[in-house]
Amino acid sequence: MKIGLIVLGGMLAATPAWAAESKISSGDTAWLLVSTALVLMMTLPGLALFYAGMVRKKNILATCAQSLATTALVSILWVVVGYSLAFTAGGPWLGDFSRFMLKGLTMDAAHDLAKTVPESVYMMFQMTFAIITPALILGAAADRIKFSAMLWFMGAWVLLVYCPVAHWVWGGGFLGDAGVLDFAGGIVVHINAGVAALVTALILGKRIGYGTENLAPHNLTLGVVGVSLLWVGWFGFNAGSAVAADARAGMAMTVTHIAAATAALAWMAAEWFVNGKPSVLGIVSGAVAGLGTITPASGYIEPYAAILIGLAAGLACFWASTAFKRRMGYDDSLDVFGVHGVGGTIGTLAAGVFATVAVAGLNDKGQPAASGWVDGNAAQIGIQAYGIVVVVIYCAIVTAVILKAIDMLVGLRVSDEDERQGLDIALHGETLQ
Amino acid sequence: MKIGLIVLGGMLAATPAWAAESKISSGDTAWLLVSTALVLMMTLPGLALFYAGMVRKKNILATCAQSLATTALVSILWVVVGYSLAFTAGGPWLGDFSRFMLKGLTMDAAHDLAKTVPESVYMMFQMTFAIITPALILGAAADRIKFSAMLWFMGAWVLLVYCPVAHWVWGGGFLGDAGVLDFAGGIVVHINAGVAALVTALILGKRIGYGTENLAPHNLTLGVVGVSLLWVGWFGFNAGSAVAADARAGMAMTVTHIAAATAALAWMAAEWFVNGKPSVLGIVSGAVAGLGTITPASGYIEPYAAILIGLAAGLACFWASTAFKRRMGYDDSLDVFGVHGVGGTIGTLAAGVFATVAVAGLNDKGQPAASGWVDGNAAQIGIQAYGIVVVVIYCAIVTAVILKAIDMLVGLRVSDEDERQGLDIALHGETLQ
Amino acid sequence: MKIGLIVLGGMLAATPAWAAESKISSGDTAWLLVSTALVLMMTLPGLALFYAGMVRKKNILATCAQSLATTALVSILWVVVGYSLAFTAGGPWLGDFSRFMLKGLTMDAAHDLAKTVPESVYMMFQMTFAIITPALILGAAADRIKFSAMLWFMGAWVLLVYCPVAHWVWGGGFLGDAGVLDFAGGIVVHINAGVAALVTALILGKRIGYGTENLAPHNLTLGVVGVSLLWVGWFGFNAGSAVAADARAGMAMTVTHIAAATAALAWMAAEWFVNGKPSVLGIVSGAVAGLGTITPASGYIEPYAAILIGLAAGLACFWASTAFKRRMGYDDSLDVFGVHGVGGTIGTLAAGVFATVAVAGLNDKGQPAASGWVDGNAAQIGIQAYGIVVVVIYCAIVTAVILKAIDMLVGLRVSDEDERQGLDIALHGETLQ
Amino acid sequence: MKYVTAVIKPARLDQVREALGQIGIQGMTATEVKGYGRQKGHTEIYRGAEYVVSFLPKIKIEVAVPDALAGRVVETIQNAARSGNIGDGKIFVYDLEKAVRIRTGEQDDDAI
Amino acid sequence: MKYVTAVIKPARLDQVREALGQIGIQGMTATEVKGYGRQKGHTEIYRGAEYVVSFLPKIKIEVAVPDALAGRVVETIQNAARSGNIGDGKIFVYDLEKAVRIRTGEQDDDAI
Amino acid sequence: MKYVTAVIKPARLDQVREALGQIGIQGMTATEVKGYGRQKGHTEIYRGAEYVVSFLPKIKIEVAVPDALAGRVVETIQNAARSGNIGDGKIFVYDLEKAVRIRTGEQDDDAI
Ligand SMILES: Nc1ncnc2c1ncn2[C@@H]1O[C@H](COP(=O)(O)OP(=O)(O)O)[C@@H](O)[C@H]1O
Ligand SMILES: Nc1ncnc2c1ncn2[C@@H]1O[C@H](COP(=O)(O)OP(=O)(O)O)[C@@H](O)[C@H]1O
Ligand SMILES: Nc1ncnc2c1ncn2[C@@H]1O[C@H](COP(=O)(O)OP(=O)(O)O)[C@@H](O)[C@H]1O
Repeated sequence: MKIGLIVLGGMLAATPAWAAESKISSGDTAWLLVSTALVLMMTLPGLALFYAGMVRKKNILATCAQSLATTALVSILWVVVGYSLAFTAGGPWLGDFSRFMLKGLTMDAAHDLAKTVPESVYMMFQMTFAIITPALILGAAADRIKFSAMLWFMGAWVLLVYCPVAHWVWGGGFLGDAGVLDFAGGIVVHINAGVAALVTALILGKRIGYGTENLAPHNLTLGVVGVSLLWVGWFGFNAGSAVAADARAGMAMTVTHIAAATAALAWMAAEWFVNGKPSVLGIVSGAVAGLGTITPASGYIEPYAAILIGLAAGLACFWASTAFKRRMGYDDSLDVFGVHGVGGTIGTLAAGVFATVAVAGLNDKGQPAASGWVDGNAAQIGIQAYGIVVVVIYCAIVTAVILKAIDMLVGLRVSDEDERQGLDIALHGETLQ
Repeated sequence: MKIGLIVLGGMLAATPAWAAESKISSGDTAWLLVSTALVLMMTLPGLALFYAGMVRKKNILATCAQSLATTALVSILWVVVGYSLAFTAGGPWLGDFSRFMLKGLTMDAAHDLAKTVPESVYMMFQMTFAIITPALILGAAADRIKFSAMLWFMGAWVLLVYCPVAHWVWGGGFLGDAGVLDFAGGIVVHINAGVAALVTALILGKRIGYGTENLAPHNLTLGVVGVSLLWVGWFGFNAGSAVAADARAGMAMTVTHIAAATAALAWMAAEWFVNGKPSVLGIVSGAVAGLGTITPASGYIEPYAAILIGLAAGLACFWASTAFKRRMGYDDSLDVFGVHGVGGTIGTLAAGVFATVAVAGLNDKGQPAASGWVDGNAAQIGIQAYGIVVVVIYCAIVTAVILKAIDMLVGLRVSDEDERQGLDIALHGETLQ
Repeated sequence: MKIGLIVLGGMLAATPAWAAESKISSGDTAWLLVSTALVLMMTLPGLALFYAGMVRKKNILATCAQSLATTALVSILWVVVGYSLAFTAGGPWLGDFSRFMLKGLTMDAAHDLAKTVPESVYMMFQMTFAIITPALILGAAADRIKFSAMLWFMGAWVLLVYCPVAHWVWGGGFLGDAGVLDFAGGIVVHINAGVAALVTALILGKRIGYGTENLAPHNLTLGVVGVSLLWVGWFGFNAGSAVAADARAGMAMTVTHIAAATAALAWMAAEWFVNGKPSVLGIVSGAVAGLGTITPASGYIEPYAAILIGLAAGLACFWASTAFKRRMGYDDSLDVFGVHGVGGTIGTLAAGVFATVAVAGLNDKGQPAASGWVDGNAAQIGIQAYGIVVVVIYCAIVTAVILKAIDMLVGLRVSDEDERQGLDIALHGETLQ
Repeated sequence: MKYVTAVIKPARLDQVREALGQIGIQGMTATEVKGYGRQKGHTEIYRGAEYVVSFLPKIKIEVAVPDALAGRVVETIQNAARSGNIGDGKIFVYDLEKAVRIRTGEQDDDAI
Repeated sequence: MKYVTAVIKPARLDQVREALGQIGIQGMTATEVKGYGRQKGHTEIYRGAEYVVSFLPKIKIEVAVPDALAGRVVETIQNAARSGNIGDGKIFVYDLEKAVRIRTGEQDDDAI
Repeated sequence: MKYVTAVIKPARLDQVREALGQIGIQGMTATEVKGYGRQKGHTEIYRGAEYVVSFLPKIKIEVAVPDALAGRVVETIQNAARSGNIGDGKIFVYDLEKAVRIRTGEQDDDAI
């Protein structure tokens, strides 16, 4: 229909103003408004519940508080300066301050990456990504991080790590220019969060009782609700990243769902085989692994590839979160690295393998918007690897520096007494009755 | 607007390619993308929570696991072969294999039943129906079915019962050809699931303690959340079945909501009168009864009819789930037959009574898309009854055969010891703390 | 695009029928269908959970039952007569009966306030507002109101208070004519509910144990889920009130989110400072305060103003719900007045301050659709105050009369024994195990 | 010393606690329990299936007291917990051999 | 009087209650507890971290009985609660000095 | 035999369990309870309304031991549970007349 209108516009020699107006599609806008709501729902209540259900009962409210406060804090930072740093032209390393305090984001503004929707909607959609990425990291810090330290960390991390990396890959920066493909955030969101989580787990140290006490999830019903809302919300995350209500969104939704389902079954089967019982935790972890893994490839691939990616995601993330983690001995409490770091890496490489112009289509210049090994472009895998390596290194170093600085300034970890008593009562003066 | 564009297209002598492109409406696509997300949300977490809240505490995670694994398993089967069997031309009894592994579902494909949206979106929308229908059945098997048997059953049932029936009614099969009206799944979803549930309850036998121990819901808050999400999601189910964001979707949403509200009040009032207290379980059951009952009629009727249908749904399903069930002595644990079977039957007949061309409009050939007794077409009631009888018989027989076969191969029911201990720990090694 | 089509329509000298058809936008309709679902989700399960999580365990199901039954009852009343009273022309005080039982709401009907969507969708969207407003009041009556009295109250209040006030402000009544600005319901929803709640708290009297026993929330996880869904749903509430998927909806969503985030942080900071710990209850209360406060201004203001409004909301509502309430000595159990009454008032006045034509645009007559002090129109603040005063007085008086009448007829409050035992078992015969 | 245990209606806990406070009892332990006795066997119907609710929620309180106070404590609990309806509960008294305050090591009467 | 306490497997509660009912026991109090004994120390793996589950869910029941009945009550519980597997639980018997029915003030054997 | 009961802080349960394990105690039953004593009556403010939190969460542990071990068990619990702060809890010791292991029927010292 868009094309139809544009054609008509041309034939009727419409004035430029007219043409400009006509670019906003109410259908695309409706879908991006909804996608924004869906991705916000992934964090609140999705991720909050997923994480809250996996900690011990004495830390459940504190875990919720972390997701809530992160959402609020990152939102403000995004509006003030984050969006501008990530999504304005600037240079290859960072955007500029031209959207500081959203100035210039008027009613008729549109962003180059989303020409058929108002810029306010695009800015909000991207905000929800900037919220969930740092919120994901908190799974590695569960049960022991100070609330104040957590706030400082989230604020610093989103500005010093998330915004630059988003700019590099999506906002006109050097990784996007190098041809790195990342449809909805394999590098920007999942690898970024996974690596930061690993660093956080290493610097914070293990929970008291790790390896000796029962630290199993206290309420997996909450976990199931959380993952269900993540799954549903991921349709907004991936299909919303098409920034249009079109066949690409439809195909992104399709492959997203297929990968989630396949990975859930794969993790379930692997666990059944290895441990003798298929756990609910395993099924939901598998679903999240599939969803995270498909993310960078979701706008470029065909359904058959989603099955392969889902299989790889379920098996690899199961291994990374159990045997591998045990061997390495770090306490990434809710397996952010094992699921998002490992899954994001697999998916980003898989985009280099399976991306096909049949789905990705042509870009403005009439060239394939994406093509991978299956289209004969094996070099894409190398480009993907390059993007991964750059971000892993940058993210690991800056995250470590931020954490060390905060540890010196306010201290990262609660006292042993508070950790034993539980963060709910110790930090927030509240308990679940 | 669609019409406008088509008119314009004609006037401007657009090329066929142009016309084909112009058929995809971003507004309709946005709504169907959202409806897909809403209907998935009905199962995860909606139905999972509704059911989990009604079982005993020791079975809550197992109940969640059933919904989760069913979703994953059915999704894969649907993509591989289910969609093709149900929604390709084939013959009167079954589709063909032309969409095996979704082959041919390219970026510009559209399905005849949904010309203004990409076929990938329509396939996904229909997948969510194929997920929730078998998941509904599990309410009859609560607290005692083996997880492995459950997986075999779900897989077999969706392919041997759901896909054929969906083809008969919607996919170009003989029931649709006979003029059976089923807007969003009275026969395909609710009668189908309800009858299969009754058969399952009869073959599985009663829960240990049925009639002597307290088997009342352990956490109706979860039930309330579940039903709330079912209610909200049902807007996608029924209004989404208009496959367009238009007045028909609006009217479908309206009558859906009216029927839910009326039936909730009716069940509440009946229970208040009979038992002296209005229970929360009664209110939510009434809402579900109203939603299920209106489903087959929802795109064909006017608001006044929704009030009558809601009333009938609330009262009849209350009776079927209490007095009637007690008299018959089967243990349909979460009343899938009493609510969905009975409700689906009432609604399917009601579509024959209340369908009106004023809402249903004209079809491609310029004839009324639907008309019932109120339009002077009393014969429609007979056609509806014919559809019901065929599906009840087919579903009952095939479901029984599947269950008996699985019972012989792997055993349907857990051991008494496991049932007493609870399925959570026995089957999944997890508990709610 | 709308404009494009209309321009085209003019150029091609389309017939009036054609033009009328072309007004329905599938994109706008998609967004309003979704917004309706989102706002229903605010009540079920959003508000139900928010309130249920804040009462004591023995009253949790009764609290859910109140939201459920209110939704069902108000829906029916709305369809029968409420929508007609509120949204038909009628006179300055009340609409007429021309949409009694939705008569005339045919497939091609559209409402003057929402020309690009089918009237059924607009009616449903408005219904969700008519549901949540009375449901909000119930927070003041928590733990002690009779279920039967609650039903009578909800029914009477929605017809005698909500419908008239909605008509005055939105439906063509005298407050709208006087120029009162209320984008999405500061006066109609939040002040209305807040004032009614205060009156209800005063007439019902304090809970047994108020001020001596521990009445703190028993399960704030539910509260977090509830508020999260309120937050997400509020995108439908405010951005949906643009009745189009356009830049205005985008900006409304933006300022809504900013205000919520700012107020959550403000309340958190204030409580941290005053009480030494930031509570989860404080963070979620702050978010709700921000959301309620921004509501009347959300379609008229720029992002910077949302930060100021959010700050004011967080601090003022914190004070009103703690120090102020304690000094005044009423038991508004879940702080409906402190949050919605106070927030709604601040936001309505703020609309008079910050409304700007840059966001609000021009109305049909080419005049600014809204302009406040920042546009040089300081008089708007006075108009806003006039609207507030009128509704506060009317609402307070009529609410008091209704409550007194119900108290005489059926009694408002449960017996002391029932209150001690808990409403779940006493009124509904159910418990949370 | 005596160890006085009482099973009471949950709604009476606050009254009992206050009454005991007034006669100088400074410590107590309470547990959520389920019980039945005379008040038992009422039939409920849930979705058409009848079943017997055997156990009802009760609170068990435990108070260690010096021998001299035992009688008064029993009496006080009895008065504060009595509603006159079936299910008001029972008081049980045992002999307590020894009591220790963990923090200080104080023993017996000093410890309670 | 004797106060008979037993820690049993949760799944056996209904059988024990019924068996006691058949020998005329009219009242009982039950509490959810966690315990370990012989049945202990099994290692579970959760996400790759091994840990010892020390406490398993059990039900503690308490029955006050006249001296004469104590033996039979112990025997009855033992029979009804025994599955023959480890973790079946224990029965403990103490002396009960006094029992009072709160509602009526009846004492001792009349009260239980 | 003696029946040793202790009300301790929840965070100390693991330490107490381990300490008892080291002196050879093979079984124990634990219950979540609420208690108050010296540590009581602190005022909390919730939404502007002050109230007294009377009961705090505690864990009650119960261990049946042969007479000879009783003293050491009390001492061990005392050491493992003591943080030195108010609210550390109490230990109560009663006489236990009889113990039975349900599975085997073993009695008294053999049963525990
Ligand atoms: N023999 C008993 N041993 C232990 N607890 C008992 C016994 N009899 C009653 N109880 C407890 O006392 C509670 C109240 O007893 P019940 O007989 O119902 O009321 P009442 O004492 O007023 O007749 C029961 O719910 C149960 O917890
Ligand atoms: N010494 C003890 N003191 C108190 N309770 C005990 C003691 N030993 C065992 N128990 C309780 O009895 C339960 C069953 O005991 P266990 O030794 O596991 O089984 P069994 O008696 O069949 O050998 C334990 O879970 C615990 O609650
Ligand atoms: N007289 C008593 N009878 C029964 N339990 C008691 C008694 N006094 C205290 N307790 C229990 O012991 C716990 C700790 O007692 P408390 O007096 O607060 O600490 P401390 O013993 O360190 O002074 C209380 O929470 C309560 O559960």
